[in-house]
Amino acid sequence: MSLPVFLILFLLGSFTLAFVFRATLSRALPHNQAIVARDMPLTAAFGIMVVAVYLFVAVFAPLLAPFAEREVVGAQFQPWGGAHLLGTDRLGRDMLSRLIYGARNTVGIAFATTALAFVVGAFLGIWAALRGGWLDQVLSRFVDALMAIPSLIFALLLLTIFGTSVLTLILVIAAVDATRVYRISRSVAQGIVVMDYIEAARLRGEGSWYLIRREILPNALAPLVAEFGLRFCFVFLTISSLSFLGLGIKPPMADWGSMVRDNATLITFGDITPLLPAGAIALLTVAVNFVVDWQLHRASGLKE
Amino acid sequence: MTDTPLLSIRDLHIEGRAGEAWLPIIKGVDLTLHRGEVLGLIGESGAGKSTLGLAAMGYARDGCRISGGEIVFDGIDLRSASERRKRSLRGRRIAYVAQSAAASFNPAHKLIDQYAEAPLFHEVMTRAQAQSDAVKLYDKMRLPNPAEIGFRYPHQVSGGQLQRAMTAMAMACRPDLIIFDEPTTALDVTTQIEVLAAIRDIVRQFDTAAIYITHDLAVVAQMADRIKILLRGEQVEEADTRTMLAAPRAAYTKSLWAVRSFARALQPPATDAPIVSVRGVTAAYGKTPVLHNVSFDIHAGRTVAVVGESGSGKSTTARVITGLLPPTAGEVLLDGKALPPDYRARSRAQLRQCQMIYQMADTALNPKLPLREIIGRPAEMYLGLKGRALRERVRALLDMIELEPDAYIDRLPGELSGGQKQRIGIARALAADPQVVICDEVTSALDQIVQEGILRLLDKLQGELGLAYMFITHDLATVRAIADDVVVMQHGAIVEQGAKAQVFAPPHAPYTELLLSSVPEMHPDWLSNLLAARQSQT
Amino acid sequence: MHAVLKMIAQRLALGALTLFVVSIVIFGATELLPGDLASAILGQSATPETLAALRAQLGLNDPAPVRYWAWLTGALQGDFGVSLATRRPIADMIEQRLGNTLFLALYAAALAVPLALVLGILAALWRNTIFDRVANAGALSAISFPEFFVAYILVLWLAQSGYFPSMVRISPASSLADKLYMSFLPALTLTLVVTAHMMRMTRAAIINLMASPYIEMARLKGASPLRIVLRHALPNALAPIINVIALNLAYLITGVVVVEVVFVYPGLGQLMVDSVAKRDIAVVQAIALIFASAYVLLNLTADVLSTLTNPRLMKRG
Amino acid sequence: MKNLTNRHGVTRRGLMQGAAALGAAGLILPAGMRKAHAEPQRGGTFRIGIGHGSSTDSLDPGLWDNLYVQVFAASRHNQLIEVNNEGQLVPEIAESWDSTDGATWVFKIREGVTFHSGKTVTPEDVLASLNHHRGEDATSAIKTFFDPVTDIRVDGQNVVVTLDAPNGDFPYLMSDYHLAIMPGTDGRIDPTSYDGCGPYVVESYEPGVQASLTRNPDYWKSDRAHFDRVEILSILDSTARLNALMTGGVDLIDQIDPATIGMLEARGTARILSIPGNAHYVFPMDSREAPFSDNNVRLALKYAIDREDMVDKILGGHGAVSNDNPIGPANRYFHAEMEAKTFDPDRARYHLREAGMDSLNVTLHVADAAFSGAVDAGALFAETARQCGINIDLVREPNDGYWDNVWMQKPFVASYWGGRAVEDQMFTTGYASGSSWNDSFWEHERFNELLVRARSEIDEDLRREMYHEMQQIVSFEGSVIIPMNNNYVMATALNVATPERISANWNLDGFRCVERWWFT
Repeated sequence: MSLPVFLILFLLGSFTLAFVFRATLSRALPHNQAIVARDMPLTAAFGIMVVAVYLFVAVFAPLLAPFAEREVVGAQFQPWGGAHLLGTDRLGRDMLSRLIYGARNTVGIAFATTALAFVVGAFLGIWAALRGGWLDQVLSRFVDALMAIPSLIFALLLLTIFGTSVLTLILVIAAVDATRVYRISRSVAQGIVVMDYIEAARLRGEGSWYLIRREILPNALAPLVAEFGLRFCFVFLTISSLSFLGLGIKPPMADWGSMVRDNATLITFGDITPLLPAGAIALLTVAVNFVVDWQLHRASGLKE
Repeated sequence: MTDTPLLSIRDLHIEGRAGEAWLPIIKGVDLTLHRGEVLGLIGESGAGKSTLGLAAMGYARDGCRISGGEIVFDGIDLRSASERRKRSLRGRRIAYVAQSAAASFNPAHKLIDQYAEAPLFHEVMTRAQAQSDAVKLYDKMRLPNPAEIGFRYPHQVSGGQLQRAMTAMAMACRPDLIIFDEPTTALDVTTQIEVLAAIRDIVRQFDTAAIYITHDLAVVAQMADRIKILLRGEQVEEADTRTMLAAPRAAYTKSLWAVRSFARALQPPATDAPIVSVRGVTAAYGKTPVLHNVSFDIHAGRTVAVVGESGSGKSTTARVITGLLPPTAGEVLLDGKALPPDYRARSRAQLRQCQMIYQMADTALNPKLPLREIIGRPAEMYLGLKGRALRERVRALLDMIELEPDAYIDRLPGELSGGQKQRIGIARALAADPQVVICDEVTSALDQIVQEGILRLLDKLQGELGLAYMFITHDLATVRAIADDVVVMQHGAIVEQGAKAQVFAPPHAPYTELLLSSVPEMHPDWLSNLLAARQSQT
Repeated sequence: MHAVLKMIAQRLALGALTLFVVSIVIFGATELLPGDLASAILGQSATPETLAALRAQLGLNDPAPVRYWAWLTGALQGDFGVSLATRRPIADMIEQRLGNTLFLALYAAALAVPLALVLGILAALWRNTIFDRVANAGALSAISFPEFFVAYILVLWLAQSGYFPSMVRISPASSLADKLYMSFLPALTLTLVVTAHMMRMTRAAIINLMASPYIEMARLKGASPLRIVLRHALPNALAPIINVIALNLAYLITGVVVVEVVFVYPGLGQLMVDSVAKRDIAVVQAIALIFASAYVLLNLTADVLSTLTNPRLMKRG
Repeated sequence: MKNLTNRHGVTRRGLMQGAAALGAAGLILPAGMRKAHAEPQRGGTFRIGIGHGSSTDSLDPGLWDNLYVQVFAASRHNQLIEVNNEGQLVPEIAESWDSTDGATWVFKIREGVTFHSGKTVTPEDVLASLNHHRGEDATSAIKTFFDPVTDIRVDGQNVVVTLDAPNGDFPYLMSDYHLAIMPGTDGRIDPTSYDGCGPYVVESYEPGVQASLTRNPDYWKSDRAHFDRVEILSILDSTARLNALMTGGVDLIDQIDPATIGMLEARGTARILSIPGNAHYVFPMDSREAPFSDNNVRLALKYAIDREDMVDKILGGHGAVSNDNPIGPANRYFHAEMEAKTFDPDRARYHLREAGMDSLNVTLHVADAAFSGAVDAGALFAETARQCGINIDLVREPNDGYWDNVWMQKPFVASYWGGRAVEDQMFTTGYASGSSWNDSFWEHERFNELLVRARSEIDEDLRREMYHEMQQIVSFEGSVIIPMNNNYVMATALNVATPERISANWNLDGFRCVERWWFT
């Protein structure tokens, strides 16, 4: 099948699926949500559908996968079809099963990493915007300095220092990402702290923690969620790039970033196996951002 | 006037999108406008005045659609005309002057470039022609330095001048019709006069037809030949200006005319010690001085109105009192004791005593918190109320501001109207059980009927709770209605202060005089007379 | 202009502070790395005696603060010293690679920036149309593939069929046309990687302004949609767009080690990774400072340009 | 004679290279390929893409550590002695060498050889070149070679080396690639110069990127150095290397990802050269620490590994199964008749039970720095071990710093050996009690006793017996799992011709492809 034909079929297919999905949602949901569902653009429906499928796969991976995550089931690089729908990988493990388990590991790790980066980055960013003065200056200069160091090389340094368990991987990528989150949170919060309701709360004598938690954070959520969508997807790429430089996720755990790296050479010979994990990442990225775009659009109140 | 009207709108229906559904905004309005005629369009916010005005250009905002009726401009059916056709009319034959000139001028381009834009792409004149024409029109609009002002950027020009420049820009192609959408609402009263006069003159001079949209009856009385009144998308009545002013027929119109009736009962002069005493306060933002030696007192149960135009320092005074801006000299006393200049150094009890209500209820209420928490938080913090007691207190406060507790307690601010939001602002201030409430332009963003309600509420609460109000406003009508004492400010200093009767009775300080005389009155000849009077003085 | 000059001076001072912090962070991190230059050079064949000899030769026995101070005083006088691993002057090692890195970054930017702007503007103009959605999804897909993978695919399509070389072999003597031809694939890879971000930002910045009153005003003057976007929205959206371009340019200069590896492109990223592996602190520091300076200067340039494009900030009325 | 040859040159990129497998048999190419080997022809630019090389590579001969600098060195330098493609020592700058007592070695320096700079090669240059690696402040990786050397002096056209004890194998040491002959000034060589007397003259060199060389017009070997020019490129990414070969960007690449060998062969656009040797991949266990202190545990692990599968999957078939034996088939006393260990879960469980365990949890530390595919090998090992009730927790360590922080630091790791030509060297270096590279910290009384006795045993059969017993002991009681012997795998363009035999001593024909190979 030539590429354009495949692309067109893919687009048509996802269009139809999204349409059906949206129609189903607007029937199945209670009235309020049904209106939202009926209202959403097809892209958003598609995004939600994909995310839902991924979550389902991640949660029920052991039930869905025909083989175990790390089980060697046969010869390497078996072709598609037969017992192994998507063939086997370089060690003879079932590709489909690893993709399915990969959803669990990759999405889990990416989520944990991004969540951590946001908890730390957003808290510090908002705090700096709220307090201003020397605290803001010190934090911002320090973050500036960290951001001036290329992130991949910085991650490489840190991982070499602290080792490469899943935990350190999460911590290191989160630390590097947190600088970016800090910056955006700070600028968003700076827009919020000048609002009268913050002034009212300050005059009331509220502490920083209450201001951040109840007054600023709920209002900063929309742009932060948008950033979350992108950052979430970048984590896969970072893991993949780190894997390219010889670090990354602990084998034999299946994760898409490392799977792309492990099988990447095959693309040189026109074998599309490495496209599978890469495609899985791409699809999720696109889906998440469709949903995020839609949410932003709703939040901004900009009409169609 | 000829028989064929310039603009004819029949049974117009416009809908706005609310989620999936379309809600009606304009419900079958007719409108006829002849050449050279000025129609005043009056209504509260949400009445659909702007929507109707834009529809006259065949234009519906994003999220709106014209769903029925016809719009015929000079024989052209705007509903069926192509986008291209409509574009060729807009700016050339129908022009628009927006409410906020500051926001409606593109900040990236010079005034002259924006002026010349429409004439150039409508190919009405060349750039050189447009430029020299602009100077003439700027001159006619009585803009200072008309030859050069066009080469400034919007932010370099004051609001009143911008509004006049925008009118000039609308005139650039000598349109047949101009839509004025609240062109003076955002301006100070003294500036408003100049703009109104300039607009009126130029419209008359070029014999341009106009639709003048406003919520201010006194203003429209000066500008319009005829007045049409809208209420929630429906027309209430229409008549020529003098008739309308003299003999309104519809009940709604009468209620509009009646809003200025509220006035607080006169209070005896204060004898007790003031609660808050501002003593010789001088303050600056960075190195820019903003307040000079400001002193006045606020007594329990009384209202001090601080009045002045924008930039006069009245809000800054409030910031000094609340401790947001520590003064460079002077002090603020609470119950005779000096308050720490910075609010962060004040005790919780001190903070509690002085509460603030803001002008923009939209930005003063956290849109993500339910009313329960917005109102409950001060009570929880200052009075230590919890659980049931807190809930009861919140309900009592909602009752006090005349909102049904069960219906509102769990709502978000976004689900309230402007007036209701302002009531929540009041409830939040009261929740702290304060002695002093600073009201910063609390009514100026509201429709007059709503203003009335808020003022009455504030008055009632003052009676019940013995509160002291510091009432910051630029609106002299409000001052008349609610003040016991008046402080007039200009350029960061107090020009005049005293009991209301004393300040409002002649002889006035010159600035007070200017302020007082600039307040439009509901008389069609008021503007002409005033201008004539001022002319003769100079 | 005075305000701008003052801002530049202030930002340069802050930038110097940033560089200082970067140098401490990098030095500290390199110190924390397991092993040192001597053991990295000798690798598995290290014996205690050779290690000791090499450490003494390289001056690694001084305490860390002393070595940092020596480096800092040298660097402040413009002397970055010699590479401890190769004993070549660092300036020589870096010079040509810096040129290569800048060339590739500019090349990619020259492709990506116009592309991103045009796509972003068109997407904003035709928002919520098929074009918008396809451009958006395409851009997102491009950034969700790892760089090396994009590179491999391009090699498969464009190098194996003989159109472009799969690895870059340029020397200072190569002609510009040669260089452009040779580095086309890495530049294209980077273009695909950075375009999405800039395009989305351009689109968002423009759309964000489309609800402004002055845009409505322009519509009511009868301006065409294209004119509205180009003349009324774009000039006001420039600040965020310039900022995102600066960020991406910084990325193109500092973050492309993976692309360098795939295309055997002799840039600074590879040199830095090598130097980290060898614990060659002086080289690591020099490159880190170059990267940080690029970041600081680009951000500064972006801020200055944003200011210059914004009459409100330029001339106070 | 400890550290006869060193095991160095491991950089973070998972380079695999071992020390000289001096006696190892080279590859004898199959008959079908012989047409390519007719007569060497002159001409062409030979471009080599090597998976090593770093911008921090040093020109100092004492610090050469990776294949890139090794090939680059072989292109511009000569040594005293060359190891030919059959593993034998042949004269190079040393025209001949001799020793009467094994303790004093006389190397006669070839006359009429000049450096690229035009200077004639003198015994003083040789002396300076050797002394660079010797002495208190020497930082050379082969400094220990010279520990037993008490004196080196020039005697006419000879260089005379005196040892503190007889050593008949000393010339082997002098063939080491670090010992490039460079011009000396005042008894010292300039470690930042690339002046040499080898086959090619350096035109330009950018560390970690590329080196260009042209043929040395005055090269003294008339039947060598067939290319007009040589370009050596550092291409670290294995896919990029493949692409470079497939798109005609280079003529020779090393280290092919086993996963792609089959596909590359199928394309028919390149020729795969796979050279078997004594090199082997290992998983040493720290025998001092529980649970590895129990030989039953070690045996359980040895039966829990699927060696065939590993050769297939990790080496792509380019290698051979090893029976936990560091001595390879190319060695003289290789014990081929030992009972072969196969993947045998029952046996593994049996040994576990013998050790008093139902199941076993161990942690294996790997990085591709240990050998390329080590991480995959670990994953395979973990998978087969799981079926034997052994849970191997795989920890992927950073390549960077692997040899400092993991190898011989963690109890169970991956590593490699280049193999040794002589049994004694292999055992002494890696398995003798107290040896600094005894990476399993293994002590075996009988083994140590045999090792000393075998050195001085003259009777060939007895010696063979002893070595067989030692292999038996290492295999069944040792603490190192050796699943496979790996080949050197490289690929060339179809127009590259090689001699019939390619040296198994080091990669790329003993680094000498540049002077031994040619274009058809």
